[in-house]
Amino acid sequence: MTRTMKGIAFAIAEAIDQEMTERSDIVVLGEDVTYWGAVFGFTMGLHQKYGRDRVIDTPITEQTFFGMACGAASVGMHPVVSLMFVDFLGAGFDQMYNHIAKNHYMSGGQFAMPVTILTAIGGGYGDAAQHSQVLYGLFAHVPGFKVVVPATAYDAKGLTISALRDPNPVVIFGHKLLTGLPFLPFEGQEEEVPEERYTVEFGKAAIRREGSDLTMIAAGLMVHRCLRAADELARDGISAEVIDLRTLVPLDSETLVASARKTGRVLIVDEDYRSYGMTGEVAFHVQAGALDALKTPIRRLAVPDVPIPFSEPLERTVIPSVEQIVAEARALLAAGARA
Amino acid sequence: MTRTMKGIAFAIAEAIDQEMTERSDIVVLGEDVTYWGAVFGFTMGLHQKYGRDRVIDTPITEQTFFGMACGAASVGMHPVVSLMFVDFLGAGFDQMYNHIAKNHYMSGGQFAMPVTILTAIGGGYGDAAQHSQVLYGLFAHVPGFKVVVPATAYDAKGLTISALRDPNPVVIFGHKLLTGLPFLPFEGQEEEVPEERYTVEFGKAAIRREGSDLTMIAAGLMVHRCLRAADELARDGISAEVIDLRTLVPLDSETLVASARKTGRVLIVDEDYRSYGMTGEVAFHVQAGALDALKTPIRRLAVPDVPIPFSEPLERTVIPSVEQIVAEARALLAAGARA
Amino acid sequence: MWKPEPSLADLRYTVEKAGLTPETLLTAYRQMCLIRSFEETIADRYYIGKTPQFNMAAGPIRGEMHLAVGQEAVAVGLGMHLRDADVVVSTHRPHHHALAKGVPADKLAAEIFGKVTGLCRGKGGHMHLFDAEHRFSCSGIVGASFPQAAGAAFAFRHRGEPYVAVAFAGEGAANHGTLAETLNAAVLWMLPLVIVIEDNMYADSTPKWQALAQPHQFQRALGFNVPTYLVDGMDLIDVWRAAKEAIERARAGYGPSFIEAVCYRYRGHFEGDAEEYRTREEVERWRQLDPIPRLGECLKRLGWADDATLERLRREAEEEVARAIAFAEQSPLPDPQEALVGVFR
Amino acid sequence: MWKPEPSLADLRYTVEKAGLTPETLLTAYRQMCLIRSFEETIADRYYIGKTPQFNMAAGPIRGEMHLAVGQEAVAVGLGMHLRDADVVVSTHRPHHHALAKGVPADKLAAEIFGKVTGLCRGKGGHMHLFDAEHRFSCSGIVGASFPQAAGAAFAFRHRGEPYVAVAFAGEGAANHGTLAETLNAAVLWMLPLVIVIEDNMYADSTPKWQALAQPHQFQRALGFNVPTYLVDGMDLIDVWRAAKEAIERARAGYGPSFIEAVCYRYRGHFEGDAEEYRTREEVERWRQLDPIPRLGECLKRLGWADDATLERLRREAEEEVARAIAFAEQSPLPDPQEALVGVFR
Ligand SMILES: Cc1ncc(C[n+]2csc(CCOP(=O)(O)OP(=O)(O)O)c2C)c(N)n1
Ligand SMILES: Cc1ncc(C[n+]2csc(CCOP(=O)(O)OP(=O)(O)O)c2C)c(N)n1
Ligand SMILES: [Mg+2]
Ligand SMILES: [Mg+2]
Repeated sequence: MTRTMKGIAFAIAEAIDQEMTERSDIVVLGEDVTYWGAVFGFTMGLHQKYGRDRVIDTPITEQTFFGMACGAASVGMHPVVSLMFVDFLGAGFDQMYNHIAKNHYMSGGQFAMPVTILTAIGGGYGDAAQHSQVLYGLFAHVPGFKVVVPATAYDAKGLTISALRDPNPVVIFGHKLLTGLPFLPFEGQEEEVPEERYTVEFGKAAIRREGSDLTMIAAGLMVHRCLRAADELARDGISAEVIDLRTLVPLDSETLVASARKTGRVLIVDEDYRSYGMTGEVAFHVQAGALDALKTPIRRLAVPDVPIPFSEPLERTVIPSVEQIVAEARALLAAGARA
Repeated sequence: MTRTMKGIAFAIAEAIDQEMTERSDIVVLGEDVTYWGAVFGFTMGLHQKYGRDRVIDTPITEQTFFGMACGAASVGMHPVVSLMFVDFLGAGFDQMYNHIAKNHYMSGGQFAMPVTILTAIGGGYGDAAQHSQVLYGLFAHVPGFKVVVPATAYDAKGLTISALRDPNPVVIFGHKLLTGLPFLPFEGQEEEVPEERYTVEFGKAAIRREGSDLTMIAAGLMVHRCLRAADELARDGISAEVIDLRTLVPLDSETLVASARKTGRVLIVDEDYRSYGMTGEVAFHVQAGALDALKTPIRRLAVPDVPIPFSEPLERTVIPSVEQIVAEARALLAAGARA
Repeated sequence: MWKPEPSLADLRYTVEKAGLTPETLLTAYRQMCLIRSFEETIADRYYIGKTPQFNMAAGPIRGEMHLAVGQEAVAVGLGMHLRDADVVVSTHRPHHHALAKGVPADKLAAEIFGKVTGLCRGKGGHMHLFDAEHRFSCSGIVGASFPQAAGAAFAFRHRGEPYVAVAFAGEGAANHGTLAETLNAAVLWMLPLVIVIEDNMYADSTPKWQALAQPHQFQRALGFNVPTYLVDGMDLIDVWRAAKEAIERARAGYGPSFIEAVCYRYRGHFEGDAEEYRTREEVERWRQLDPIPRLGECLKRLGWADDATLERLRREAEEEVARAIAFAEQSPLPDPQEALVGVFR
Repeated sequence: MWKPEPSLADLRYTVEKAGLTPETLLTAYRQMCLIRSFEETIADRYYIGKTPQFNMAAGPIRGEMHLAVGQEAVAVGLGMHLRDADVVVSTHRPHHHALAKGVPADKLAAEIFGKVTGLCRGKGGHMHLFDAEHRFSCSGIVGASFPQAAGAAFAFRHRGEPYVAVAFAGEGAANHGTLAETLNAAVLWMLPLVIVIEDNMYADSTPKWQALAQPHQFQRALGFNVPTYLVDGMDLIDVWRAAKEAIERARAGYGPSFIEAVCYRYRGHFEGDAEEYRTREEVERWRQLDPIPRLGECLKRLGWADDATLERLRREAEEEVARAIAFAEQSPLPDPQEALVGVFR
């Protein structure tokens, strides 16, 4: 049975709900996870159903509630932890990357760390430099996290269930403009989503649109902007393939390479900061597998290594827009081997 | 006047000393910066000369002493702050990347943030997963830091003086095996270093060895391993060019591209984690500027996305060694356009 | 609510002992009116384009908006003791602190509107207000203000300057480890630091009994030997007196103090907050303690003002706000290309 | 040093009141000897290949090495009250806590030598010791132990299990904000958590008066209404009694406790430490309080042991250590390829 669903927030909350009903090891921890559903809805409805013993508002102490998640996981719980905005990682990163992400390896496989982290990413609604970042590049750089970036409600539900069944730390980066919550713009689409539980496998990119002239690679919100850009390019007879990475770790480099080999032109679009992040990594894989097939250097469009400014015209300048993507795609098509 | 100097630790400490003598705005803050010279010698000798009012041992509270550096900088001080091991960034990263790195931009240019951060990086001496990381990729990914990685004592002194005269946040990553301290292996060389003050400009890579068959790009300790690998390759008549990035931000992509265009083959060597870090970023720049000149895909050698294990044979497996670099270089030379 | 009202004789005695003059209290009244009017006008403009469907991204002011209506006495009671060269570090709820520190209302408003004439040329926004001249800054990150203010205090002590740094934070932020770390540092180095906790009962949707092991934070500061003041944050005189002592102590070199001001925010955590976590009755109950009429009442009881004076002060404040908002509204937006510069100096 | 020694009558009374039996104290004595011998043997092996020039990377044990010689009473006084299913989270100085928790000495030693027979197959090393069976873990990151132990305590309370979690940390670590955050959480949720601060006077090279605003940390815990014990960490009986109360309280559901054990480390912060920050005289003074002879003396005064018994226990302990070290030394190193697997399960 499917029904129409708008956005990833309800999909994630439903996934947690469906797993929580059947399992007693899951608890939900974080700031404002009860009344406010972790602000961006990822835990909405849960405390009404499971009560304050299983859905727990914590004091504003990221290092400590992540440390608690680590300790609880070490004795067999599966904590689901909300990092309200990814921007706040700095208040608790040590427990995340030095402990939750490493304890399994350091312990020689003894200490499983089934911790699912939910966090909200992205800008575009005026929340400025400390509440608009994406930062999944930081989690993807340090070993030990699976990095999940759903772009659709279907994926959000299936990937969340996969995360909850994974004995490893998984971070789910939900873009605010894909949540479907009424107080934010929504750039996704309404979708049919099964009522039953299902999983979406990590490490499988999705080709969201097939094309032959160029490949656009993105994750999260940027997948939708690429799709819109592809529509626009199509009007000029340009056929763009759009790939949704779905997970940055593991990365499905095969799908990327195959597409690059087919089109010979690659544009990577990212809402994270440009340098030392996703775009470079994806470019490495593409050139490693498709160098001889590339007609022109890989291009990228990302936040140009500046904090997200507040004012609307400034913010619009730094977060890749449909127009910017279209322009980059055109530039890519116009470029030669020596771009 | 020059004299022989062994390692970067004394060079950095001398740079700070020479600037501190002439300026009253500099204070040195951090754990064990007095007796122990920040453990890795970067502040050695300073407290004997400047006293505990200017060289200050702090409690073990990274978030707080970085926050204090931010506050002190905002009223005109130039704090030099030790993050003893880069591995500890998680205990204070918020003050670093959300504040020190952003306040200048967010304030529309009003609040200068002249904060110099000194931190020790790297493994190879058995300090395991929480004391052997490099992690400069994290600082390079977020905007607002200059990322400095000296490979020589000459550079260490000149880059540190540049940092101390920079009104911006600069992080100096000193590799432990280049410090020249007696309790650690030393993989650098003794060098002539001027006694006077001088600066080394940020954003200028150094060609440490010229070559024509392939380009090896690295930073810090890995520059020295690449040079040793180049010696070995030379015995087989292979001519390797070795580039020392010196600063990751700003990145001297021109020098990289020119070398890649010359040799047509590029190997990037890094002691940071492989994915979503320096190697991907450098690869992006290389292909962007030299795609048509590349004879074979860019290759990379880095820590293969695992925490640094403790046991010697395990540690040796994951940190790029001279032998591994040689092997990668040979593989690169053997590879075709479709690697 | 938790403190008896003084008799007129006691009030007179208190005010005289504290050295409070009519001028001071009238200035405080005007300042509180200014803040109230500023916050309410911002709220008004904020909803433009956001009705009937509330959409955070729409209208002339975008993003989150945390207003401090009801908390004016805390900001003003503190701010009146501060000099330009003193430092204030505030939080995600910063307007009242900024205004009380002397940050000009027009540039403040312009920043909130994202205009190039704003404090930060539109780059900062409501949670990232910086004014180098008035040594004011804030941060959207909870718990960040404590060490930053301590750092400024450190610089003052280090250079032998007679200035003080004030860190504001909420009762929720006071659970953050940076508070304990900062208290330790402040005592260790005898920093001229005043930490002010605005206990407005909630952190987002979380009532304080759900996040604090004890109903108050001051006991924790006592654990560091820091002198503490638990004050009625809805009573300007109460705040003013504690602040005077704390700031004078800091300025004289006797180290940090901790002020916990019990107050209440009348509006939601941010605009658009549905406030499921509290009742209208609770809000109404706290309305009876509104710090502005309460100070007005005091002034009248003391014979230092009549209704006309108070009315005039309120109108003046409103006019200043109206000018500031008009300035903001009429100012141009920044050039989009400005976004790309200014990371480094 | 700061506590009078009890008369024999008082000692008898104390011991009886506490329910201490000869068996318990003799076991404690043996355990402390085991730890002492373990640490000293590790020190001995550590320097192989590191003389005359000390090089951290050389020899059969590489990297930093933090030993707890002198601090045995704290670990044992606590550990004796714990069950296998109780959790201990330790620090960069973890061997004594591990042994006191029942972690087998042979696997522990093998891990320190980086052998495949080690607790973590050689991946963890001296600062990253994990034993799932005995629910022991540690971290090289200062301040990390508090919330992790709280998390385990949370799980116990949540599942209604009668177990307790113990966080060990140094007096330097106690300055870290995670302590305050964890104290708040522990009281808020009434967690079965015991926090033990080993105040050994130094954090690295930093004497505590240079980092702590007050000479002791327990006052901070009182600021959270947490019952505290300031104990003589060089006196097994003192530690044991406080630990008994704290752990029983936690197990019975009455929430957290805080034990501050004043002790001293006889060796450097880590091996190779030149110890410029203290005098030999100071170390010698503390040697007089050595917890092992002190407990031996007690046992003799009580008539519960003679020199021969003590000697036998010490020898037994040494033999166990010798076997453990031999096991470690003779075990193979891991296959280099193991480095590449095990990030994920
Ligand atoms: C490190 C961090 N964690 C979480 C948040 C999200 N957040 C913003 S305001 C807030 C509540 C703050 O409550 P309080 O300190 O009481 O201040 P108030 O809003 O009541 O003025 C939270 C949790 C944040 N901004 N920073
Ligand atoms: C977050 C962090 N900061 C700094 C360090 C470096 N460091 C390791 S041990 C230590 C001193 C710890 O002192 P204390 O807590 O008193 O424990 P002790 O060594 O005395 O047992 C420091 C600063 C660290 N490991 N982690
Ligand atoms: Mg509050
Ligand atoms: Mg200590």
